[in-house]
Amino acid sequence: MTRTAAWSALALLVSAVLIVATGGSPVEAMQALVRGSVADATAISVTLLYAAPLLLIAAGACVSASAGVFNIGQEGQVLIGALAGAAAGLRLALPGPALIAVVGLAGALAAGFWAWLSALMHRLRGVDIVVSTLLMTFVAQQVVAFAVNTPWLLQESRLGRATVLPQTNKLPPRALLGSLGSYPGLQLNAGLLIAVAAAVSVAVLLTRTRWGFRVTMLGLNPAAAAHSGVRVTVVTGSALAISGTLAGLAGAVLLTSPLSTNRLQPGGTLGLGWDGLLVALIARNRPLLAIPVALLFAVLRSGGSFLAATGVPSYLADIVKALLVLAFVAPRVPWRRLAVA
Amino acid sequence: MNLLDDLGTVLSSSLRLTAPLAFAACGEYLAERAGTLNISVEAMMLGAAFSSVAVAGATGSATTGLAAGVLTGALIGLIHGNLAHRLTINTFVVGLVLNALVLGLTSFLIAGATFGSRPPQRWPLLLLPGIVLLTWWLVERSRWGLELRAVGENPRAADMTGIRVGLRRRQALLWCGALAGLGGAYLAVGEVGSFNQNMTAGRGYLVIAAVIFGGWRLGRTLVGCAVFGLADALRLALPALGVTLNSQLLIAAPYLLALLAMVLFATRHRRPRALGKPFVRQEP
Amino acid sequence: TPEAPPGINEAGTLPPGEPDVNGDGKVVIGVLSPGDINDNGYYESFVVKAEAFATKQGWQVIKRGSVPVAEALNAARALCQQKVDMVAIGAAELKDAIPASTEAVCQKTAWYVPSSANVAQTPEITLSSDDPNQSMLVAGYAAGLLMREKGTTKAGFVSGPEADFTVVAATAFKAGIREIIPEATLVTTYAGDFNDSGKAREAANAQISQGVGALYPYLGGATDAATALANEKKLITLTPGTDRCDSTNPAFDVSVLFDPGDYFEAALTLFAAGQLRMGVTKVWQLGVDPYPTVKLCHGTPEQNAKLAAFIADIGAKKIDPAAEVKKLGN
Amino acid sequence: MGALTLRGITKRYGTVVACDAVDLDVERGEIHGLLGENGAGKSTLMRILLGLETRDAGTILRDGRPVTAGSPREAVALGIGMVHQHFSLVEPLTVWENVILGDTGRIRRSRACAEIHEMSQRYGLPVDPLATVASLSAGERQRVELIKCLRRDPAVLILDEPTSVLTRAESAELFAVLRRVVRSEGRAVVLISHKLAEITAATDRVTVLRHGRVVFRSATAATDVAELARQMVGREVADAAALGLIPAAPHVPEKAQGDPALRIRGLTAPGLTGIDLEVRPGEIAGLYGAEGNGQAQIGDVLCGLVTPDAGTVEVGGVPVDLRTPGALHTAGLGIVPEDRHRAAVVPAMSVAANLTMKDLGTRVWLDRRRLRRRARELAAEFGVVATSLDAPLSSLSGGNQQRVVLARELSGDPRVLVLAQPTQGLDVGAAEDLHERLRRCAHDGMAVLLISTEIEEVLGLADRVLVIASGRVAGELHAAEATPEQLGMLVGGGAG
Ligand SMILES: Nc1ncnc2c1ncn2[C@@H]1O[C@H](COP(=O)(O)OP(=O)(O)OP(=O)(O)O)[C@@H](O)[C@H]1O
Ligand SMILES: Nc1ncnc2c1ncn2[C@@H]1O[C@H](COP(=O)(O)OP(=O)(O)OP(=O)(O)O)[C@@H](O)[C@H]1O
Ligand SMILES: [Mg+2]
Ligand SMILES: [Mg+2]
Repeated sequence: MTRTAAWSALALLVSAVLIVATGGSPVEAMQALVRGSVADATAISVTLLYAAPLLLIAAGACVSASAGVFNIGQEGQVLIGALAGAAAGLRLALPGPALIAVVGLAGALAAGFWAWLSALMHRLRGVDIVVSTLLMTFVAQQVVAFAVNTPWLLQESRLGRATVLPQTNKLPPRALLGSLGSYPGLQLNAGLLIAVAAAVSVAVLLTRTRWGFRVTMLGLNPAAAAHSGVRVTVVTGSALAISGTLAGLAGAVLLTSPLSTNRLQPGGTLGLGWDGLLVALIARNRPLLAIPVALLFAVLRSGGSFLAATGVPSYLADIVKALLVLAFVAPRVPWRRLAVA
Repeated sequence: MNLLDDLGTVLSSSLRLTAPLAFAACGEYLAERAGTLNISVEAMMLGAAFSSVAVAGATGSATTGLAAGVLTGALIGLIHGNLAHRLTINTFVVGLVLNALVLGLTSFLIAGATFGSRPPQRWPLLLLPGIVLLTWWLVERSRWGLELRAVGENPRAADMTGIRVGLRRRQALLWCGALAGLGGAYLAVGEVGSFNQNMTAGRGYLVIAAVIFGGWRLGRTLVGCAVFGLADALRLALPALGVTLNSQLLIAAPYLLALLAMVLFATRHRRPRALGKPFVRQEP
Repeated sequence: TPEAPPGINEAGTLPPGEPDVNGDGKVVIGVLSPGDINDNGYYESFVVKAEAFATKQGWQVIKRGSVPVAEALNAARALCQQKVDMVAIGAAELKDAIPASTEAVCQKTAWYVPSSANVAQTPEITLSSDDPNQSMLVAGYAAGLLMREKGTTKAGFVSGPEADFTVVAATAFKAGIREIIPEATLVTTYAGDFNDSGKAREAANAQISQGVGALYPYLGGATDAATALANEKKLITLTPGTDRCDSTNPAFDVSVLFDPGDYFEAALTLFAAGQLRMGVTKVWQLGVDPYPTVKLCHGTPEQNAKLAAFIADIGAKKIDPAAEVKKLGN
Repeated sequence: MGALTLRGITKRYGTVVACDAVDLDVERGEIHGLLGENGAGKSTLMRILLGLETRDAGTILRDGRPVTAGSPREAVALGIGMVHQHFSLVEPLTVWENVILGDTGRIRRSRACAEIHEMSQRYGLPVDPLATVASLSAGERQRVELIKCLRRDPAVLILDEPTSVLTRAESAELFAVLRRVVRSEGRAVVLISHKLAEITAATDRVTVLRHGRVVFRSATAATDVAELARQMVGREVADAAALGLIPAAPHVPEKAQGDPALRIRGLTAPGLTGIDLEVRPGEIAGLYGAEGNGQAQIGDVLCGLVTPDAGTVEVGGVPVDLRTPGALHTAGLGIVPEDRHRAAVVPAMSVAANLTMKDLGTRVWLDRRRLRRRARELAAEFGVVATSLDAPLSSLSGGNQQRVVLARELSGDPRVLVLAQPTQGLDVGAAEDLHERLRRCAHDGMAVLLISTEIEEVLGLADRVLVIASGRVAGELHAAEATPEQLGMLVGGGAG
């Protein structure tokens, strides 16, 4: 604990030096970080809205990592989820609740399938999963770019002679996730509830069920798992698919959340896929621990975003964020270990 | 224009697009042979691109700029190495954070400075064959390389034998940083002559793809770089030659190619067994 | 106080207390830009002009660059919480921020939105729009003048992603060249990224090897790198939006001015005078308003005259740019 | 002055005292046997010496000077070398590369090869320096380990259970080498083994540990197997097979009846050609052969790790689909594989999880109370010594890990039980216990297949002995008629 404090203090000190160097005031910056993330109902809402997709992604990453398949393609899976969600939300003429469900489902299934492709390549040709999920992210980015640049696919409609942007139309309001409370008051978005439910379910799944036991066994010793009757390919594939599914769901949640612009845009994931993976890694693949870590990341995001709005260069906000993340990971190591290796 | 000229244009363009990748790929290859799947290579290239332009602008010497780039890359490698192989923070966490940090820092720092552009300096290209050979020699023939390979394949055995696993991996990252730095600096000082925000634009990830494409063999890794460079050169030259293709498909081409190569050859490739796995001394 | 320029629709509402719309005794302008505000080009210009003007007035400017489009709304709300009197958006990509203008946090703010893409007018915002067909057609016309003199019929256009607005720009540019050289051809390459200088240069290089005599780097951060290459080959070069006739490294032959900073400065002038109305659209007309326009950096008097005449014809509606583009652009 | 002197070495893991004020003296020119029951602290003591573990108290003297190795590299500098069974060769590298790993200076392949060649000659350890380690058999790997270790010229050479994967002949060779090393080169050797016969044959002095304490010290000549066994486990051990002695009176075969419980027909896989064998309920069949003749492959097939190219396996008369994971287990086959770290346990999971991982029940939810209870029962029944059932399995001593596997496999009441080198790493007490258990199982109608490279074990337990050579069954003998000589002939590929 004291070490966390020490590292964080160091991170903040470095940040402060940078802020002073640009003529800003570290105290005000700190206040802005707090104000934008936890100071009032609005800020807390924004934080919680960020936390939802982060937690979903992290919960998924916990599943695959437990099975010993390291999925680092969440960024692409989130995009694919958002793509499928947007397609469903824009193309289907369903009543509100059904449409919401279909958007989520489409996102989840599409991304689950996308992730499963990596498992398939692994099964058939022994393609390394870390690497294929990474590469698939870049493919996903271009798939989305294609979809939002192609008028007969999902590009926004042309009104008059104005030019159109590479993005989809806004989803109809009936496709959007409901919230308890509304802006600027405290807003409890359904996405957060889904995310917490997902994290808890994953925790229960991994620790309390036979399937979870097998996943864990597979992750720790595949040969022993196969020997005791675990169908390695099936479990690997399903773990990867679940992880993709949750990332895709995160994409759909993000798409339909009040936080976002409710349309698919190439950079629309805001890098949450990478951050979600970081959350899981920092939580050491424990889904319940991922809840506070996701909240922490959400605080850094909302605070950082607000900090940028005070005129501190947004890159500085990114730097502060990165330094704080390092500060939170670093202290897990006992000093003793620094001597060896 | 005749066909031969067009071919020449595409080939020279692909050489220029390949060179930064090739420099960095030599480094990434070495780091991966030692067991680090280093995703901060993007940060190394970008950081080096920035500092090389800054220093070249300040001193007026491209050589000094290149040197600064190499040092910056190495510094990032040093940081990565110490965080991942001393503090044993997960190497992906380190990589992701460093990428974000360097992108933030360079974007932030150019805000205060204008470097202007200088004429490109292509001579560092001549270093490439030497560096490839040196990397090959280091990995395959030197004692250091033998130890690196041992560390990448079986760190526990290496440790028992008295090799300092963490140290070797840190050194590998240092080399990787220096070469990725050279790649980034070459891109900025050698090709473009100026720096702009996020100018490496994902080349680091392409480098990782190249090492995978190459199945952890140096020669094939370089072939991978060349293939990616050629794909980009074609993409950029085809419109001028009067051919248009879907641009998204072309941008995704290197990644699709890497995936395809893996699907075709993965079963024959053997990645270093301890790749991406942290080493902490514990139970035998 | 300056006259309201023509083109402003008088029907809008005037925010009370302008320029101190929120009545806190000081004037704060909040600027959101989707691009890098140090790009040495389009996005930077928007911020720089605003800052220069505000400083003269003793106002404060809060600027935020590289706002991800998906975060537009959130960023605007955060800006409003900083008690700004005006929210200004750098480009239409951030149009999703506009709904914040109806929310309580942003109640006491004026809104400025430049728009060439489809942004709907609402009572809370003032829109400023121009027609890219006009400026790009004239850009092509100017390039055509120089190309004819140089005896070349082939031009190159390098841009970032292949998006609607870049395609529109390329088409109008081509049409403009053909006003002078009917048989002219334009090579268009989309490098994929406005800021990847390495790729932009290779794209330009391939065009150069195919013998283009003029190069339009319609880019962001990669503009200078591509232009520098064109300078080496002594090609005709054009600026993407700002006036850089004074620049020598790299050097430009034509400044195509559709500088968002200029439009914004005009709006800020009105704002300072308490005359900037919400709920209206200011349409900037080439040949009528000072911007957009096109300048030859080293034009001969004869060339300058021809260009001026063309611009004036567009201003006088003797030439319909849209029709010209349709006719000549493909 | 001893080459190596330990004084008061103490190491605690939580409440467990792995080493409790251990004193040990190893002289130049002697082979010193270190004995002790499972979990007595032998491995821990050696790990401390090598700098792989820190000690809580005590001093280490090398030639009278106090020293501390902080890492294996420092241990090497102090003249302490260890031959490990696992983990210390890099498989994708060649023999010569492995041997020179950890040296300094320029790489000289021809010189390294020559040196290896020369050492091979001197110590009688033939290896091909250009071969890739991955392609070597266990025995060959051990030779490489030895060469690598001896090349560093250690004053003290430590071997932790070095013969567990070696054949009798290979073991004999090893001891001959050690003898030479000690006599003519004046080194000191510490030999850890559970095979008492080996200890009495090969060592000069012995030290016995029990519960982390030194309980007995003697010149080897002044003691005997029975005494050592008693000192180790604290009671009499009567089982001659467990003691590594060939029983004087041949084992009386039980009556095997009925249809075979296990029937293997024409099993062909890499390293195996057309294996046919049957085991009936109530009998213990021994499968004997030298290391590297296909036993490991049979184990792999019966573990479900390798799908055979041809052939069938029937359990209880029903053919088993070997492609389905766990099918053999479901069909009622329990197996204790040879390489437990690879396939039998998950070291990072808890002891309890490892004890119950094949018996999770059929419902979606785990009945955690039942599993815990079951684990507690099994641990008690098989005498698994662990700090806690929740501790990771990797914190158990080698022998206790083996007990966990045994307990789990027997707990399923299998119709057929296959054991590969089951007593490897078990102390004599535990080995005796295991043998007793196997006899009881067979008596109760279980079919037992015992795969072993140890002639004493096979002859002491099996009713029928099958000999495997070069991947084929080379012959079959009744235990009553089998002699070591006959078996040896069959192993050598002699008359069937
Ligand atoms: N890392 C650890 N954490 C907790 N306990 C440990 C750890 N390592 C060893 N122990 C305990 O220390 C004791 C001694 O273990 P050690 O491995 O030295 O036994 P051993 O004499 O080598 O036994 P065996 O003959 O079974 O190999 C055992 O009770 C073991 O459980
Ligand atoms: N498979 C290999 N791995 C590593 N190095 C090799 C390999 N094959 C050849 N070499 C290198 O090629 C060179 C020639 O090898 P060679 O085995 O003939 O002995 P050498 O190193 O020249 O020994 P000396 O110095 O005694 O002449 C050496 O530098 C050696 O390191
Ligand atoms: Mg005010
Ligand atoms: Mg032991």
